[in-house]
Amino acid sequence: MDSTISPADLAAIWLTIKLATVVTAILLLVGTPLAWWLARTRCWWKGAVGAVVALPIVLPPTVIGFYLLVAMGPHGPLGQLTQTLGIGLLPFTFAGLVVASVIYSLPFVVQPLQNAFEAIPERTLEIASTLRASALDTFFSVALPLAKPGLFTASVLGFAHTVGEFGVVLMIGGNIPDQTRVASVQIYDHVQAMEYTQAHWLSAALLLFSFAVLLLLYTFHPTGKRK
Amino acid sequence: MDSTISPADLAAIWLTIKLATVVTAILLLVGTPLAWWLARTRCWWKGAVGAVVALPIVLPPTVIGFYLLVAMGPHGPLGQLTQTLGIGLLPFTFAGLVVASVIYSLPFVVQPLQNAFEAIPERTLEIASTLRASALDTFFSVALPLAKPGLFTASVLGFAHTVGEFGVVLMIGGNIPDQTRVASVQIYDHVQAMEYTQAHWLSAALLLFSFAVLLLLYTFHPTGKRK
Amino acid sequence: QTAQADEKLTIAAAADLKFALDQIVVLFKSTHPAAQIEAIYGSSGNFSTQLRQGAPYDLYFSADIAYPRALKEEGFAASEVQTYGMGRIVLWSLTRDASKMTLADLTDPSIQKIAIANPQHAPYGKRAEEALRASGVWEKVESKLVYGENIAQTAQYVQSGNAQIGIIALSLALSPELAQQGGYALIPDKLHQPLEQGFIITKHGADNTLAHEFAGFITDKQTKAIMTRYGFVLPDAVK
Amino acid sequence: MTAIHARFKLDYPGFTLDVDIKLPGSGVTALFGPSGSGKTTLLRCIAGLEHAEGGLLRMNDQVWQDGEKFLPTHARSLGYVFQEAGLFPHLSVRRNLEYGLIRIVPDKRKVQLEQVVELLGLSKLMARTDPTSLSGGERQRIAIGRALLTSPNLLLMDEPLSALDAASKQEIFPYLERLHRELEIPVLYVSHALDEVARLADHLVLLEQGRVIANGTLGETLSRLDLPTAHLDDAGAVIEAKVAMHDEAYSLTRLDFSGGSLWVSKIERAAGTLMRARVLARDVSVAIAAPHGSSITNIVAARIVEIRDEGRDRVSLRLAVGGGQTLLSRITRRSRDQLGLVAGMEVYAQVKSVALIA
Amino acid sequence: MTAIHARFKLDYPGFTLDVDIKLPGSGVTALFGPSGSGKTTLLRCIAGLEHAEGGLLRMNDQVWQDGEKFLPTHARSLGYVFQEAGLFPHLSVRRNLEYGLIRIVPDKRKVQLEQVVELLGLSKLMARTDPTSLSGGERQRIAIGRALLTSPNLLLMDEPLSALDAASKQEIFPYLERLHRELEIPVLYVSHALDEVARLADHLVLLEQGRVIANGTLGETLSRLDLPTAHLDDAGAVIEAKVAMHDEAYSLTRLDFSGGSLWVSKIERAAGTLMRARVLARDVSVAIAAPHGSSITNIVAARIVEIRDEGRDRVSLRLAVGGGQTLLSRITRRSRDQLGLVAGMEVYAQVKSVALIA
Ligand SMILES: Nc1ncnc2c1ncn2[C@@H]1O[C@H](COP(=O)(O)OP(=O)(O)OP(=O)(O)O)[C@@H](O)[C@H]1O
Ligand SMILES: Nc1ncnc2c1ncn2[C@@H]1O[C@H](COP(=O)(O)OP(=O)(O)OP(=O)(O)O)[C@@H](O)[C@H]1O
Ligand SMILES: [Mg+2]
Ligand SMILES: [Mg+2]
Repeated sequence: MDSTISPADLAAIWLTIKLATVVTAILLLVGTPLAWWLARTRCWWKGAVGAVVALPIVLPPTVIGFYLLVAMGPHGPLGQLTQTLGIGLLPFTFAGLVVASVIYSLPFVVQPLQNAFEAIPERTLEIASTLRASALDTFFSVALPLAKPGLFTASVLGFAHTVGEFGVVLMIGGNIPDQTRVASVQIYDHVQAMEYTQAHWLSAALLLFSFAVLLLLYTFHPTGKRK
Repeated sequence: MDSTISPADLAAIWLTIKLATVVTAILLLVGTPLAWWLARTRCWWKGAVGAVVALPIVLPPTVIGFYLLVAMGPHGPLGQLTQTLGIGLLPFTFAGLVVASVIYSLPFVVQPLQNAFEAIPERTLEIASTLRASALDTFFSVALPLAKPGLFTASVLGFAHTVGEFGVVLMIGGNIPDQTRVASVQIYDHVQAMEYTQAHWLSAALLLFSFAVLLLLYTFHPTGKRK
Repeated sequence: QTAQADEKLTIAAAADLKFALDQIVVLFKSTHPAAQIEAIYGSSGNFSTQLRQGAPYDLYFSADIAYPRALKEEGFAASEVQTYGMGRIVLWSLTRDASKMTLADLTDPSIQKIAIANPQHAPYGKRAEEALRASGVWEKVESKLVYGENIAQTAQYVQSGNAQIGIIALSLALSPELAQQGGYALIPDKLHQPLEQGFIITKHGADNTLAHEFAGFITDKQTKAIMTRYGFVLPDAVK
Repeated sequence: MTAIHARFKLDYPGFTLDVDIKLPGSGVTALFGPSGSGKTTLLRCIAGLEHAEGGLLRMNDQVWQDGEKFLPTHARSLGYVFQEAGLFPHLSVRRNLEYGLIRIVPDKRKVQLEQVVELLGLSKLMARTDPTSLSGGERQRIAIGRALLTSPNLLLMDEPLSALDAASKQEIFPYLERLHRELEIPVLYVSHALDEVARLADHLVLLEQGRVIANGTLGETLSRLDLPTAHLDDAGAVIEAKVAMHDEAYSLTRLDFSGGSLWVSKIERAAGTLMRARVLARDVSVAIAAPHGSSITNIVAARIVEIRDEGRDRVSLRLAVGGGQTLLSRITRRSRDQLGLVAGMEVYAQVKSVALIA
Repeated sequence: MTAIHARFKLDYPGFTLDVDIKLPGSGVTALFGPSGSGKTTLLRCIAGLEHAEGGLLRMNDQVWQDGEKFLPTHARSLGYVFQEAGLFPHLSVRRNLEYGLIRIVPDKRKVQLEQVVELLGLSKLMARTDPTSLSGGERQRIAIGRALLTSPNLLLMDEPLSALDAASKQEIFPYLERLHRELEIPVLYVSHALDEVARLADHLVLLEQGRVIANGTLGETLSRLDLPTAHLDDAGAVIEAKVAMHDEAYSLTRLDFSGGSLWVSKIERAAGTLMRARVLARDVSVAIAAPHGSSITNIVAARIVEIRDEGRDRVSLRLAVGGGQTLLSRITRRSRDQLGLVAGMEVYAQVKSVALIA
């Protein structure tokens, strides 16, 4: 058994980075407007929406994966939909992983963003509107920059959680090399197969990479400290 | 097969609530000072600490569980320590579950708290100090109340994540009924055993309970909206 | 289907088969140098769930023959269910000489934790429970039991020293990683139901000639030798 | 020139704003009233920041708000200087200033960046990246510039100068005057300082407990004795006069009106220009004989029209100074008696100080 | 009574604070200077909010800060009213007020809640739970009250009254006066309004670009023509005089000083009380002959000590009025020439208006 990182491991790491990047991007795209709405609306059903978003995390990932698998399968509602749309079936594809990870990691992105948006003083937004900025303009030119620390946290949690997730990914992805076998699944396989040396190396690589990325981010990140 | 919830399921739910409550309490106790320090320090190694805290999430839970199992075992450093302290070994005990869950969920608590603390204007803390409040006093009388939305989010994410976690818990806990078999493990077992009806019922119960709790929290929670 | 597509084969196999199957694949490849073969190991139950949802596996080797049988009945199989081996369970320990132990020794108070796979869904766990019950110690040891998610995790409980002894698959006890550590005692197969393990060609692999060839290769002499070496009792030997 | 019509009713627990006022479409209108009288609330209604049900707001021909319509704030061409500066903490000083500017199409920019930077003395601050480290006055000046740079059709200013020192104020005043004169931007100006108001405003609205208790030209309102302002130190009257000649040597300008003339600090206006000069009652003393050998330059023949008691020790005199114009004078009751002043008497008004309005 | 000694040096990019001053341990010391001159920075140093290396701060016998020691802010017995109110948004009005109070042991509470509520007119606001909905002036009054309630040994006030209307100011002034007189709390008071300063302060520190350019008693500093204060509209001098008699009929009071006397609105003070009266330069005209038949009541014989140009059209005169006291007068340059005024000449100072300070 080789004590370094095998090509299969590298492929898994690469796939992980790809998945986490795509998922984080989508999470931010979906989560930001949702969080903004949650932070600003006075709707009575806002609480319900917030609760529903947070709900996926209370179920074990494998179970979520199971339900998603059934829903996205050929007879599930999601599967019917994607088939009608001509996209085909999502399980066992990279796209399927992305969809599942997005659903599962959404609360980790929405919550910090919502907090960041809620912390922006109403007054600041009012000032922008007196300077001719429309609601959308204000959102991009004032709210989003001021919510940077929240965006940062949302990205870190979303990215890291996607990297580490494997219950959902294993179930939906089917562990197919180069397509859905991400690093977390690969490490899991190594541990299951008692290939501890490989598991240690891959874990160490993943940890080191993540640590480097996080350290860089943490050290140079826009501190949210307010005067 | 019974279509309602069995006593074993109820025991698992009860254990889950107990675990999540204890873990959330400890997370807040540990995470709050840590987040406060991270938010206020100008230490150069603050970034490294932040990164280390966030690190556990990038590894798959089962793998974290494996490493913790080894570390807390009779030959592991943690295990040596607990044995020396006369606590005995942690794996397969409720205490072991608590320790593992705390480590694994820490970033979900620290991050939102840190953001909330960073959003408090320096000026507000200065004012408190001119009103004779010591640093500690200011922390409790000003910083903590103003960080309420962050505390709220931290609690929700920490609690929900502990409820839903099962990789770590399964590994460390050994799936012992009434002691370490929490609801997530129980659902997982049901699904694995293809006892879908039971799995559905238990999932539904967990979801409903969580939804009710979250809805209550979200509806009545101290909104962080600032003027 | 192009000829090229036929050069690819994906096998979903129970985790306990890993050590044997990896070698069988190497062997098979020597006669099919162009073939691209991926063996994916995991939980038999998960694989059967995934196959129902159209997973792209051509062959499915289950640790419990019940799964492929159910799939066959539901029309997800493109072949008959074939038995490829019988699993055996062993007592295994790292810290004491298990080769001289019987199930009755488990009541020893110095043994505080006994690891078995979860009998609820893991086939090896079910057999372990049957054997413990049959030898009349179940009631006495039940409170000492810890349950692994699968047979590998069960072994890890013992390996890490957290459990003093465990009941695991013979195939695992013979694996390169565990063979040098500790010793094992075979549990008499009279004490439990046979652990019949079977495989099928899935609907997905129906047109994959490579799948059919690999299925045929399982009855090859060399293959059987490998299976035997890793602790599987071959179907014909059972009689 | 009633060009702004505002009608708002807004209820808070313990406070109701209830106004229906018409304001001139040019010049500076001062909003004056005690703390908590609703000045800020009124500005917020006008800006569209408070959504007052059934409110009405007409700006010249445009309806900004009525029963059906509600123009959102960003669609109202107005500048708003808030009571607190409220700079964007994530933008540099320059980007703060430019925030509104870049949202105006270049054709419609009537106010230029360089102009504002120079006037408000911001050039040293332009390179600063962190607006939170600015001093209070620096912040406020940037907030004023930022609002001006949107070239608004209406300028709302909520105590914009309260954080500024007298010297800065003196520099900003003329610019504000020029702004509303040249660009014809009407200004709604909240201030607690009557001298600021007197200096800047043409029109005065008095608020008390959410209601308008007076609304009229500055001179008119300030010389009314039934209003709270009458008890203020700064009561006075307005004289209309033409620029007659300049005394280059002493840097003075003479304004003539049909009743006499007034010398003021030299102004750069052509002879013949019509000016308005504000004379505070406390700056006017009277003499029964023509004074000689006094440093008081401005002495105008006048006739006492009316004498009113002002408190226990003082009286206010209304003086006709010819051409139907009026001066107010505030003197001690004892001086009135010692000089035997009665209505109808001819006297000399000695004016110590004159402020030009427009 | 030099009881406060402060020495600080602090560098910001583009700004350096460098002060070393001794201040009296009682009474009100005004900090006066243009925007950005370092007033707030100095207060922050004194409060211990800026950690100036090598700074020194001595309060009476106590060392608050020196080379070795640095008392943290909360351990310094001081009250600080910030330039912005900065109420705690999570606390009700009442809890905001009580925040500092409950942190003082009851024995040491020299200021009571009821007292402050009444004085600052807060009773109507006490029930309000959301301080963010208060008006600007309301917020500021609560901030003042909150600081007072810590019964501090030193009160730092950064433009505390700028958001308040004249009426509120008039109510708060006497209380502040009483506060520092009765409780002997020295006050360091930043203000842009010279009339406010003149009204409240005993001592004046002038800052410019981070340096102290003058530090002395109010009268001394204000009557100096070489300081920037002399150029302000509100420039003036302070006269110390004794209450001599009351004229009940006209409700006037006569103040006597060795150089003459001044009539002011009647005050309820016993004869003999020492008072300080502030006379603005622009309220003083001069005559070369004793004026007759004028409504100007206060005429004082004076000798011109110094004449300085003030802009292009005006001059400032320093007048000695006997007893070593000084008056300032501002007149046009032309009047000076027409009257032929030169230093050393004997004239009559005509005072139109007098403000009493204490
Ligand atoms: N949301 C609110 N709820 C209750 N009362 C409010 C609210 N907003 C404003 N008020 C009250 O309305 C009154 C008017 O407030 P406003 O801010 O208009 O006063 P203002 O005239 O601007 O005073 P200042 O000169 O002190 O700024 C105040 O008494 C204030 O407390
Ligand atoms: N952190 C900083 N970095 C750079 N410059 C600073 C910093 N803090 C303050 N300054 C500058 O120091 C100068 C003095 O500021 P300070 O707030 O003391 O002025 P001030 O006298 O209180 O003015 P104002 O009357 O406008 O409040 C200002 O020019 C300000 O911009
Ligand atoms: Mg206001
Ligand atoms: Mg300041």
